[in-house]
Amino acid sequence: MNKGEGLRLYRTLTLIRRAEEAIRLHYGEDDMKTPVHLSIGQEAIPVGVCHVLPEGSPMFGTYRNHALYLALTEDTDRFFAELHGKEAGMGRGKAGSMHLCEPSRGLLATSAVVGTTIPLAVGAALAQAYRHLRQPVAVFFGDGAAEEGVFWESLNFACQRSLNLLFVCEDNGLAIHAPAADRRGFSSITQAVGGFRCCTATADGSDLSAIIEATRALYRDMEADKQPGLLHVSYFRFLEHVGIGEDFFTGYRQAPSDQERRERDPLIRFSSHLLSLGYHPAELRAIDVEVDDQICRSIGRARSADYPTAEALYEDLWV
Amino acid sequence: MNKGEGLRLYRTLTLIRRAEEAIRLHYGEDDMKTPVHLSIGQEAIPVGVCHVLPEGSPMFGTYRNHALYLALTEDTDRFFAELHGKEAGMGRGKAGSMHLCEPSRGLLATSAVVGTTIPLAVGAALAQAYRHLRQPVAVFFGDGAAEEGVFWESLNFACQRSLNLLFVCEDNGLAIHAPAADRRGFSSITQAVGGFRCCTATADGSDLSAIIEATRALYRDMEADKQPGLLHVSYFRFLEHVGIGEDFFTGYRQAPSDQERRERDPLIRFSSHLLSLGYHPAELRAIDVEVDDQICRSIGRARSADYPTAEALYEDLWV
Amino acid sequence: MTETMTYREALAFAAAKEMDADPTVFVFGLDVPDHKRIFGSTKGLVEKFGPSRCFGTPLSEDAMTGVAIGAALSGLRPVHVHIRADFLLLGMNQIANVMSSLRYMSGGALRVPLVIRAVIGRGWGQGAQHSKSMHGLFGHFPGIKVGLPTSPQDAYSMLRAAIRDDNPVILLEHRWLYDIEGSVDEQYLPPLPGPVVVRQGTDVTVACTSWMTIEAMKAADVLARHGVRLEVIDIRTVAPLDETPVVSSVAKTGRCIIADYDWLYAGFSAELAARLAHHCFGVLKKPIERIGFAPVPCPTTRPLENLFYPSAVQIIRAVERLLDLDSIDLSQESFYSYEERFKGPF
Amino acid sequence: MTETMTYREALAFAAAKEMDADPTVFVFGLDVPDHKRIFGSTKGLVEKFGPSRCFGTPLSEDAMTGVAIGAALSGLRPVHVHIRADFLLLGMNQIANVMSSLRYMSGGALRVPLVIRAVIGRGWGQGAQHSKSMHGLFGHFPGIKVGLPTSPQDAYSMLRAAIRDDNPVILLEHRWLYDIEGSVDEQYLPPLPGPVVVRQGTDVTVACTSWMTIEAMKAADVLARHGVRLEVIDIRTVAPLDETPVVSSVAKTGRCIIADYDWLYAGFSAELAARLAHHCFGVLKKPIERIGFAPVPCPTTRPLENLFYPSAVQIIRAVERLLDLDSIDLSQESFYSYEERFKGPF
Ligand SMILES: Cc1ncc(C[n+]2csc(CCOP(=O)(O)OP(=O)(O)O)c2C)c(N)n1
Ligand SMILES: Cc1ncc(C[n+]2csc(CCOP(=O)(O)OP(=O)(O)O)c2C)c(N)n1
Ligand SMILES: [Mg+2]
Ligand SMILES: [Mg+2]
Repeated sequence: MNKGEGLRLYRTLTLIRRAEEAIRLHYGEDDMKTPVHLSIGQEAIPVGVCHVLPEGSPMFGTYRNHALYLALTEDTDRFFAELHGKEAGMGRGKAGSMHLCEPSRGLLATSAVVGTTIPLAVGAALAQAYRHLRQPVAVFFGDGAAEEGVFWESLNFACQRSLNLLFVCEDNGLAIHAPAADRRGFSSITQAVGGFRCCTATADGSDLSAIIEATRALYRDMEADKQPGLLHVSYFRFLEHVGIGEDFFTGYRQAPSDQERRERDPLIRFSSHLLSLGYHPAELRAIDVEVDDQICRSIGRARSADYPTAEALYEDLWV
Repeated sequence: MNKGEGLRLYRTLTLIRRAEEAIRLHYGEDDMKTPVHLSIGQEAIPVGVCHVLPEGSPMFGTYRNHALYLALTEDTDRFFAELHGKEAGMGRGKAGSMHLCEPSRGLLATSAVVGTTIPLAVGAALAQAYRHLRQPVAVFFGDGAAEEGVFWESLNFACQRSLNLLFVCEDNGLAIHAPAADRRGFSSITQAVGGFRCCTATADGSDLSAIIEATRALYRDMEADKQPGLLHVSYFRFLEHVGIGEDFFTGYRQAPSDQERRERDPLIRFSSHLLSLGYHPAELRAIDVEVDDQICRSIGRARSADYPTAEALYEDLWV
Repeated sequence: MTETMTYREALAFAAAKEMDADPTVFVFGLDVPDHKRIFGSTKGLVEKFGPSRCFGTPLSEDAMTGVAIGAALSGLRPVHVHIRADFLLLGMNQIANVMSSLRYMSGGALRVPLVIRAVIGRGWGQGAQHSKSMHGLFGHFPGIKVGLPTSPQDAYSMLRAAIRDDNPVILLEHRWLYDIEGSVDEQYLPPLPGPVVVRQGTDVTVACTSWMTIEAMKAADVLARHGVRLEVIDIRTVAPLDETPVVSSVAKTGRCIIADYDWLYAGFSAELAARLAHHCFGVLKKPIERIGFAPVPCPTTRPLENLFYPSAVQIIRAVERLLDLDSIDLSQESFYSYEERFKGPF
Repeated sequence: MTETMTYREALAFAAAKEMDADPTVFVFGLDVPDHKRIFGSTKGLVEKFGPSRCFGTPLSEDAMTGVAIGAALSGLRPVHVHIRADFLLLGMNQIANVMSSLRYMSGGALRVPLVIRAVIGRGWGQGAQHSKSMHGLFGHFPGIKVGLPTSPQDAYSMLRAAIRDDNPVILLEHRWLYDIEGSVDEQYLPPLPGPVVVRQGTDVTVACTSWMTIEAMKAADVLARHGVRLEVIDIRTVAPLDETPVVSSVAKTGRCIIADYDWLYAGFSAELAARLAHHCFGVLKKPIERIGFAPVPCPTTRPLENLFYPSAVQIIRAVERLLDLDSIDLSQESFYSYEERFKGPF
């Protein structure tokens, strides 16, 4: 990682975090009428994976897609416009938070129904093979999605056809409020897929450098074996499943200690890492300021932007 | 296996085989208007498994269910009446070959849609646990069914809840005409499920004794571990996927040599085994004659039985 | 024994009553036992009946639907709960190929006493994948009963009736109804009920499902002040459908609006319209009007979502057409808009 | 360039033509490349275009539907084939939650040029799980086009139009049509076509889908000998539905039968009946008659299966009711019964 790279990564992580903190700040004003599944704690996963894979690689995600969307686009204008339901949003206000996409940046689809973009990614990888291209495809999904049959069907097909596809399992140990043990007939996801012809790797989702390293190594294995890969990344979901609040008080899980908070926060981890490498605090602070400024302007634009007109209701159904 | 047991098993195997040979003989007359997926080559699997599991254990199967139905019921009357579409059939002529069931003998459901009875069996096993009973449940399915997502969802749930459920994968290496290699992203089904908390065993489907032994051992493991089990049994499908003919001439697979035919035929294998144990050929021949007689009478009854009347069309929809 | 309670409380109360009365009844599904309790509708069950009779599942809708069927075949009475009806699309094979037909295919040997509960209706800009209703679609397959309770009493009685029914029943509950309060007579235990006239009138019959009944009542209030008397009928059980109460009403009014909470195309509104057009032939003074979702996926943004969903205003406009009235000034009226009351995030 | 060929040949021919013209077109699905070739309808494709453009899959309908969508999003034009429409129920989440809505949800950024072909119709006593049609059900979800080609020319032109269409299209092909021969003009390449009058008449309009068109033509032949002139309309594309040709016909005849190949309840017949009752109000001399499957799962046995499926006889009886005719003696007529021609096992 050279200096420019480090700062770029820091900027992306920060952009995601501050964008979501901005959502938390303003959500109560009820201008963002869309259910938000915040990424706080999970940001490093898409940032790391997208850093490793070639630019423009087709990507797929879930409703918990803010980090992925911003990692790929860094475009807070269309992001906030969409959350505000405005014509200038990436989906003209028809997508909302759960269906962000940006095909021009490789983000082909995200979905509010758990697991449903996994086979779409397989289809995109098949399209690569069909065209004799070897651009990798990545699909991000939660640990709960690995319980859906479609995950296994997709895994099987991708392995059978040796597709160039990276499955990224973002494991927060929760499906809404249900802990892993209540949902799994296996002890770990990498072990469960162990019988399939795919490469696997694991990483700590709080550690951007570790994610980058694991992705690199896995991608090398995939290239060597000409088989798909599964990257399993565990992370800590700081907030409630959907919405802007913490929910430790509800009792289904323990609040982390202050030390745990620091250890599981990918932004704190990565900035400490940069500082330990000799980056100057002022460099980082400059990025923070610049990012906040960008977000602030985007929110302002989103607020004053127009809603789609009534005719838009019937548009975009057919090509 | 005592003498009586041996003869009973021989009788059941023979009953299945001769019933299906009778179907082959008469099918061209077009009185059995239902698609038949014959069991020839596969008979020993349900016979062996049902022999080991306690009588009345809930069972589920597929459209390739003749062997399972007859192993559990030995009732050729209702069987042939159903194939002939008669009121006296087990489903009043509404089931046909693909939906045979006989709840009074434990056979709860079979289905023409691949994989669909697997979760039903999980539900039956859950019902056992719910009632604090430990009667095992068994579900028979083809190797192709293991590609359906519902198999993986069912396996996961059964393992997570430690249900007393035996998955029996009847592996003929084919899904209609598609070979396993074209469908599998893994090298063996037992290996693919290896990451789940279930016991596994394999057996040669042509060898009834081996199936019984493997089922016994697996069931002991299941009892010890209090986890589900998967029995993988490979067998040779002698006939076309659906229908009464051989289809080696179509070229998608090789015809077996005479020696292979003998080795892969569970009835030949088992009768040789009995003879080698000192059973007398005449004993077996007597069973053959008696069984043929039973089948002949059942077919006669089925032919002369009444079709359901027009009112029956609207019956059996609601309780 | 009549108590005032909300719709969500009535659902939880009904389940508890049946679980009390019959040890084979259990309630399960994703998130059923968590602290949110499916918007409160399974509250108290896990405390009272324990985790063996009220439990969550992995994310596996296809298999879990099959599990419910297998348990029902084994003599239990499962209630399978979904926080969104859209997720039932993952279980459609089990619903339409298996659950609906097992009894028929077995010549009556099998029975599948199974209830599927699913939430429909608007949330906080849920969008295209969290807004389907599909009651007509489920009713399309013979062998499935489909109900949409509107009042707390219906929620209570219909859930109890569904659990006692020996056939598979799907109940769809509109989320905005959950807050509605009403009196519930806990002794009132009819089988799944047919259409009910919830407001008598003489001018136009409005046949409604679910939340549209509330919208129609609102429209009726407004129109009453303009001298128009709507007869409002809540269909409640859409399959099997008994259209005779609507036919009788139309015989009186000669005019009919069907206000359904779904797309029109081959939805429940189409079935009812086809039947009424047949049975009320010669009696209808004007063609039947159908009101439902706009024929597009549901958009998330406020203004488009408001246009997507059917409302009292649309009913009023249709009444004006049917009665050749001038357009009523509605600018001073206040209509249901959970914009104000209903807040995010889900 | 007009050639005589069967419906199955027309399907294979159309696919080959599109694959020739456009390298992004591929055909896949269970059993697509085996020696039976989906009743012959994919014949020659694997030989001509190789296994990368014509291939089988594992048994994984849910994922394979998603794979087709993902490939379509990536600029390919997949044709996903199913030997039975019932199996599409396993892919309903992808079809109804994803395929139908991706374009809309993305504000027009995405397109899903995908064709799903599935076989419907009677085989050799297939029973409840191999007999569904569901065209109305697919049409229920905005964003999906649904067609049912009847003639070899339609099979050819509609498959080509579907492949060229930039929207998702589901084509349902009745198996008994596969043997039908007709002339096919390979240059005739309109977009997905609307309803067509296949026989002109003055007395009763019969609007049909798929195989029911054949039954209606048979009924028309019989009735012509009794002085009754049926106008037979083949709907072909049921969604989006253009009902105007039927409306025009009914304006002339004043009487209408809808003969659909599906259950009535909230099926296509309900939608068309609802629309016609609206648009032909005052023009209809009698209520619209609907004909379709009996409202039960499909039984396998001969006599009940014959009662389950709609037929020319039912159309004739409905015509008698509409025209107040005495019952025609049909004992000397011979009707379609593939009992004689169509043999098992599948
Ligand atoms: C098919 C489906 N079932 C249920 C839901 C409701 N639901 C939304 S998110 C979620 C939990 C998913 O958990 P996971 O995949 O681990 O993702 P996470 O939210 O933890 O990122 C559930 C059950 C859904 N959206 N889709
Ligand atoms: C869900 C589904 N997809 C496709 C089919 C068509 N089909 C019938 S049998 C079969 C092959 C199944 O193979 P396997 O499970 O190995 O069982 P076998 O016939 O070999 O016993 C297929 C594809 C079906 N019946 N159901
Ligand atoms: Mg999770
Ligand atoms: Mg097989």
